Amino acid sequence: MGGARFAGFLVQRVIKMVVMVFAIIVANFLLVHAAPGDPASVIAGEAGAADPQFLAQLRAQFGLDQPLSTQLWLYVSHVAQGDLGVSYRQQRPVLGLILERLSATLLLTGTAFILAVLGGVTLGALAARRVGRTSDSLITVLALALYATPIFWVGLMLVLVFSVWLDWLPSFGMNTVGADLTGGAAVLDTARYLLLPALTLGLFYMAVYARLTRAAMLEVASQDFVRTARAKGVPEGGVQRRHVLRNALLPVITVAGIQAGQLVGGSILVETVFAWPGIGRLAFDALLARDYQILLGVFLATSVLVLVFNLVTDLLYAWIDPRVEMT
Amino acid sequence: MSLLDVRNLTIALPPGAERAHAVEDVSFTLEAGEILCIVGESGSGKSVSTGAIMSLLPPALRVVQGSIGFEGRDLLRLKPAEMRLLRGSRIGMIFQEPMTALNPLMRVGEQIGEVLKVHGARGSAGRVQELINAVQLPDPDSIARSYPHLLSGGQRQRVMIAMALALEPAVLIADEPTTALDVTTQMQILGLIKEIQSRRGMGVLFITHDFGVVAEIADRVAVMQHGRIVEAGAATQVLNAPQHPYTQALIAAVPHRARALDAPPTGRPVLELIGVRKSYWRGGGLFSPRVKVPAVQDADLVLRKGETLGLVGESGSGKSTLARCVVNLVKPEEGTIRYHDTDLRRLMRRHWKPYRKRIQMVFQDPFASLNPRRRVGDIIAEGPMAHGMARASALRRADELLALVQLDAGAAERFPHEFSGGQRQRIGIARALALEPELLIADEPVSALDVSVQAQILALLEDLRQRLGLTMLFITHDLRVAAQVCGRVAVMQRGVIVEQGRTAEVFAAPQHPYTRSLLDSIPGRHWLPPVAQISDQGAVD
Amino acid sequence: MNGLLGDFFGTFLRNRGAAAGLAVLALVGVAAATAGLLFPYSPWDMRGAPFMPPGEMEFLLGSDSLGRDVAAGIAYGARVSLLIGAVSTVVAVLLGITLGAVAGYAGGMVDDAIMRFTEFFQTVPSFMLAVVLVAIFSPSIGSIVAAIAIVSWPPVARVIRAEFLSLRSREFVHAAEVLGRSRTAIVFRVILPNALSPIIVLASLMVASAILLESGLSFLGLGDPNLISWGFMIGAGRSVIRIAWWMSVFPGIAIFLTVLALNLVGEGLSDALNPRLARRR
Amino acid sequence: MRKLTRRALARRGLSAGILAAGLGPEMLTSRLAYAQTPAKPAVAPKKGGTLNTILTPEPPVLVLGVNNQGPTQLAASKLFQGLCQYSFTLQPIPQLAKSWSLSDDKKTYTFHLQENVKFHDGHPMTADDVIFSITKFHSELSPRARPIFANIKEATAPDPHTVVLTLATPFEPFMLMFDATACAIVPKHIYDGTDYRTNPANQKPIGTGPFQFVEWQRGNFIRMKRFDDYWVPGQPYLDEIIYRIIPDSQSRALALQTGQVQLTQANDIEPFDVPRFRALPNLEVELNGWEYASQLSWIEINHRVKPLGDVRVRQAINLAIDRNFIRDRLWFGIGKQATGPICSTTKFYDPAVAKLPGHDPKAAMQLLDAAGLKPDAKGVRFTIKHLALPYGEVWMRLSEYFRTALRQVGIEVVLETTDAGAWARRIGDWDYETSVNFLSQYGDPTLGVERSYVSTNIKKVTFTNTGGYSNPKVDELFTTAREAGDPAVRQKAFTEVQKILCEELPQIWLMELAWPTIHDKKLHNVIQTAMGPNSSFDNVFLS
Repeated sequence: MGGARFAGFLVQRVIKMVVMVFAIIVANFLLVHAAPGDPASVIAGEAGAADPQFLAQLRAQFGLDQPLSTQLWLYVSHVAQGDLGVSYRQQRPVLGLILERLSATLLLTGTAFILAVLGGVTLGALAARRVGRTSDSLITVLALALYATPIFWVGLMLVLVFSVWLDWLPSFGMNTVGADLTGGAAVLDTARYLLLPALTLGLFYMAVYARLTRAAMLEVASQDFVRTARAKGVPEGGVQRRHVLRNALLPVITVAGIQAGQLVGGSILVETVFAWPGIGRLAFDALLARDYQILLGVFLATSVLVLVFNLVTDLLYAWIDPRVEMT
Repeated sequence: MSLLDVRNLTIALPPGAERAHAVEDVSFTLEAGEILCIVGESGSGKSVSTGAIMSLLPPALRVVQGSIGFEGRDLLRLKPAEMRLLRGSRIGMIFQEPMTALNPLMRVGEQIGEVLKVHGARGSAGRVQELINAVQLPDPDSIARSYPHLLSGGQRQRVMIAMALALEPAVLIADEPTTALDVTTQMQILGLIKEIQSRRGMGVLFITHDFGVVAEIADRVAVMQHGRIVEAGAATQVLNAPQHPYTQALIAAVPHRARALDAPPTGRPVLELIGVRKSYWRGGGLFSPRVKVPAVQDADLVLRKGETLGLVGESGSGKSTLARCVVNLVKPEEGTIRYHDTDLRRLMRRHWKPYRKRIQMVFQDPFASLNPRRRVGDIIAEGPMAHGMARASALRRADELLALVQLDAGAAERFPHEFSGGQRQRIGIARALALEPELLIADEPVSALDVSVQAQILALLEDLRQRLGLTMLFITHDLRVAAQVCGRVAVMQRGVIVEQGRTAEVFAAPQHPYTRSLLDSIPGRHWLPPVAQISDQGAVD
Repeated sequence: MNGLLGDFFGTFLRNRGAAAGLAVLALVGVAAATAGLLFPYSPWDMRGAPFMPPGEMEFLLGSDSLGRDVAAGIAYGARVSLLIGAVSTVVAVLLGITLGAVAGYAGGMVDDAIMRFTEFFQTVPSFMLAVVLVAIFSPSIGSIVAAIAIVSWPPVARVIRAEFLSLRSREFVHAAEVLGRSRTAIVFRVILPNALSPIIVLASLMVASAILLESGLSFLGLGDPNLISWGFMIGAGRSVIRIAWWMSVFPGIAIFLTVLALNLVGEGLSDALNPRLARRR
Repeated sequence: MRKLTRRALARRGLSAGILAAGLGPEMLTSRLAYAQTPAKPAVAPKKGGTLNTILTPEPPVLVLGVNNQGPTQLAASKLFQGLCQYSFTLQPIPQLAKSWSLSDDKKTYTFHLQENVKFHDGHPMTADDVIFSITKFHSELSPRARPIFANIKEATAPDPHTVVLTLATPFEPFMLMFDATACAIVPKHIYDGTDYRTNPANQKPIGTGPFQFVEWQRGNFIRMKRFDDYWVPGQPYLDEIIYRIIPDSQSRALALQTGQVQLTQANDIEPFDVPRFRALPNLEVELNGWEYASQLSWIEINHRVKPLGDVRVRQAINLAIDRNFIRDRLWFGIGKQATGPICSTTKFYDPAVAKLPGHDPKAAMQLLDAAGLKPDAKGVRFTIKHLALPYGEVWMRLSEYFRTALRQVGIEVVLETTDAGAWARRIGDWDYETSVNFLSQYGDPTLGVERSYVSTNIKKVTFTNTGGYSNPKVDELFTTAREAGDPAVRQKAFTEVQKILCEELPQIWLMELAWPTIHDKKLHNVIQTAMGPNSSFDNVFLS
């Protein structure tokens, strides 16, 4: 692929992404404003008392007394300037709140994703190579079982076993507060907290990738060019690695790109179970508190993340698969 | 001692298959420096035999008996690792489908180099270039750096040959290597194989279903039917004086009866195409302008009452697109499609309906052209019912049509998958005839069929044409078929009709260079099958 | 009756996993159907002491924090889980088929527009979207079904569209066109029946994921408060898992088995409907 | 332990204030009846150590007034202080005001402030800050304080350490408005003339409390450290307090069990877990400390919805409900069964008249029959909707119990759930049939009870008389009690009110809520006032 064509491809994808982001902003805005709750009444309610003056004051302060179209226009133009608004209740810029939480979510989902992809592809490839044998059945059954288990259930079981019974790993939070660790010790500390939630989130997707890899490898294994490779006298290991696995990874990459986005959304359950301070949990809290601005912001952030993942996947795919047209 | 000595090879099919053995008691030898063609129709077991030689049989197939002697060893008794060392180095193989036989993710050079690497040969880089050169591919450097999808089918097949020849094997197995290629390409590849073979003195085991190819290339021939070799011998012998009834039937089925010169058609024009033009748009991103790819350019044709016009050309020439324009499956952007006095191109969809009854079509792929979820009776009755006939009468009509296409009446109750390819094509014809059309468009109606079946369908079409007074537009890539079926032909190349005229005249004295090269590429063009008194018995359907 | 169906059942039942899945599913169905006979009282009734372990005080699977019968909850919950799974899948499939068929058959701008719309729904993280929808429209069986359907239809639309795109250029569809059949007839009578087999497989898996999704929503407190469902029971039992493991373990097993069974059935269907793949399993 | 430390406390120089407030040590010790742990030997205060505790849900901001939710109160009460605190019997105890006096006409309050108080930024706290906080900051921000502080005719500072507030009319519960949660003293030099809600200092709160704000990782933890210039010599004892945000209740319980936190409060620990922690030898469970808040929960009835306006129906519902079951099964024995509209811990509670009939489904059905509500073929007399309170699991269980209990007398209840925002809006819009609600009483019925029953407060606003109950007699009695300066007159009026309300049952009161404060036994002096864990923790220490 030529550099100029590649740049064109990139710019085109980015423009498509921007259009998509705009659509998401508008849709999210409308969706959330369809909600029956009103942030002013929530705040008034939780302040323990309320009077009409107080409510009107709050509504004016948040621009909730403006027509919906004006609110949308304001929101969109602010977002365009990188301003996601100010949280009604937290009294802070939404962008800041999200950025504070984003790294935690990215760490969790990123680790889970890597775990899932490495584990899943390895298991799937192993099963495909031993198709029909005991180890294949074992992996298939395991993947199917993980696939059929509610994700929070896995989390609870892991907590029970590793935190409550064995007391090996902490069950909540992200690091030991107040320990003031630095350098390697801090990394190690976070890693201990990370292990269980990442495993919980990763296991489900590991099952997805294992099943996918196995199916893709079997599909590819029956293709003509694999027979060609055998006819060339390529040893079985080389056939599997260079010919079967490489081609089987293409559908895995496609699905991985889609799943990576869903992973961010799905982490809301895991973040709840493990008190992981990420944006999934932020969104749920914001929803219960009717904090529109945060909710819109988190939605936007996760959607942008998904789009970025998709873009990366597209690029990766284009890089691996020479057949992709750069147009 | 023979180079390759297959003896009493019997390979079992899994239980429940239509017969017990894929091949049964097959014996043949291949000598150095000769080309042995194994001929047979689909399912005859010819590919299984070569799979056994390469030890690349699907796991479900099991060798129950026999030996394959090669260089003093029995290949069937080698360990997998020993066999692997032979594959690619001593025995090379090329396959039918060049589009899928190369790994799409590896550069061509790498794939050729891989053969050298896995067999421990040195000096790969230069050798790869040499090999690409040897198969007469232009610009070896850029070819080596290309990915397979950038190459044409013929180029890929050359790459396959380069890989197979990389280590100068003693035996080359070619499994229908030209079946998927256009005739001109086929001729080039056949020439290449023959040339390399004679230069290196290899033994070539060549699998094919096409007697033309056999005539073109074979030194010796073995004919297979139902897993057995029914006849073997020198090529000239088998081709010109077949002994076994099956061989006789096969050879008789090869289209050969050049049509007697009909009287020039004089009927009134049924269909008239004037300046028909159709293009497709390709690409069209933000930064790459959409490219207009012409599929049909300024096509002019006249089809007169009662005649059969052949539309011939290689794949991508636009012949099918033109046919589809006539039945409004494709909407041309310019030109006139005059059916009697109506310009069909200008009709709205709802105004088209009456013409549906009068213009019908027979499709190429008998497996894809019948709705798999409907019974045959319903499939045939579909047209009349769409035009308002009551179901009961439509089904009665379907029974009559089944009889017309020589299928038994019970067929109406069955589903398409219970029929063979030839039978399905009969059903497709019955469906088209159900509306009693005046004009029949036949889009490659026999190209997916085995040769013996092909002959039957062609005979049926000819019979029906005459009985029902059909006017026919017959699209084919096979010049032999065109010669047999069509009174006139039009030759298409890259969307343009380059030549048209009465078949015998065009074939005898082609005017356009492309027509000439097409005719020169007919495999076995110098071989005229013996006109024997052959019944259609023996050929399977 | 005919070869097509016979082949189908033959292949399906030869797959041991699929047969087992079907058996489990039948069991769940029977439990759902006979819940009223097995437990002739409301699953919400507080019938005894709280936190009774399984087997005590006639509580086969124990009692919950209010002394309600876990076994009764699971039996009645089967109704709700299956209902939500089935209804939301039907809605999603209908939605997906409609949009996918239109996109795939019409092509061009319509296809583009519908596919952008579909992409939109695939881009927004689906669980998050479901949570938002249920919360905004307040949790009830209607809003849960709607939310699950809304996040589940895009794959159906994509599959149907792809099928339509490929079937549209198949010769038997061209034949129908040439025979003069109407567009509606071509879409619904000719193409659609041939596009359904991947949807049948997909649908069985969608029921499974709908049940999982519902349990996830309930876990976050977004279930229908008037219906006992497995998801709700885990949600209620989760916080007391160390006091009363049976409260969340048994509904968890119920979900696990049902979802597993649906997946096995889905694989069996896929094998039976697509024999080419079956041979390689 | 409590007794001895309180004595120690008295000895440490706070006795002047306590005596000035007319509170003797014996009144403190009388509360021991409520405490459930035996007295233990005194432990000398020890400096140092970090207190790890929990905050849930995460508060939006840590400035009292800008936000007054429970979690904000818990954490911000360490950063900000009020003029006083309250004893378990709701007598004021000095905090930033070392003493105060009330003029004979009951209109002029004079506060004498502590003299060496500094804000965390080093500025001294003076009378100006106090007047600013009362007349401007909280008067603008706090809907609870606004109507009461509006009664202040004049606020003057004769000297930097004296504040004189003159009321337009006497208001007997006035002194209950000055703890940190009602009127935290904020720095005038930072807030005056700014938009209080968006002032950047809200992100880094500056108060006079014993701890100063250090760091807040959203969704993770809030860290505060010892304020070295704190006005009480030698205090605070703790070096650091870390509030960890743990949204999941099981994770919170686990944190307490494994010793990762030493203190939980409010609704950190679900009621069903409390018996388990009570059994642990290293932990102590305290249930007092909520006397000031005194939250009363009830089934909120919308009187506009038929047949709920019929007193017989409300009485039947009351009879259908088993408060013992609710207390024992749902709250696991934490809290008390309600006996009327006023909590037993709130002033002017009269046990002689505050009585509700016990669980009696049969009587309930007779009442419903009498009201003409006969059961249909399915045994259903009528169907009502019930909007569950979205504040956590136990409330959901309560609504489930409500449904089951009412079904037994033939009333079909359909549950609706929603989030906190929609719940507050629907209650405020009267868009409900029944719901669950609980309100704080702030020590005095005029402050926290009147609002729910007087017809003048029937407003489309949450936490007013949203049910629409109206009785001129009740209105009159509440007005009398509000305007009278004499406690005896007020008591008479409130007794009468309690009697009437217990008969008419405008709401179905369920429970006087209590929240368990569970802490490591090494942590001392946690619960010492009616503010419970909302006190400043300046004398809390780890042994």
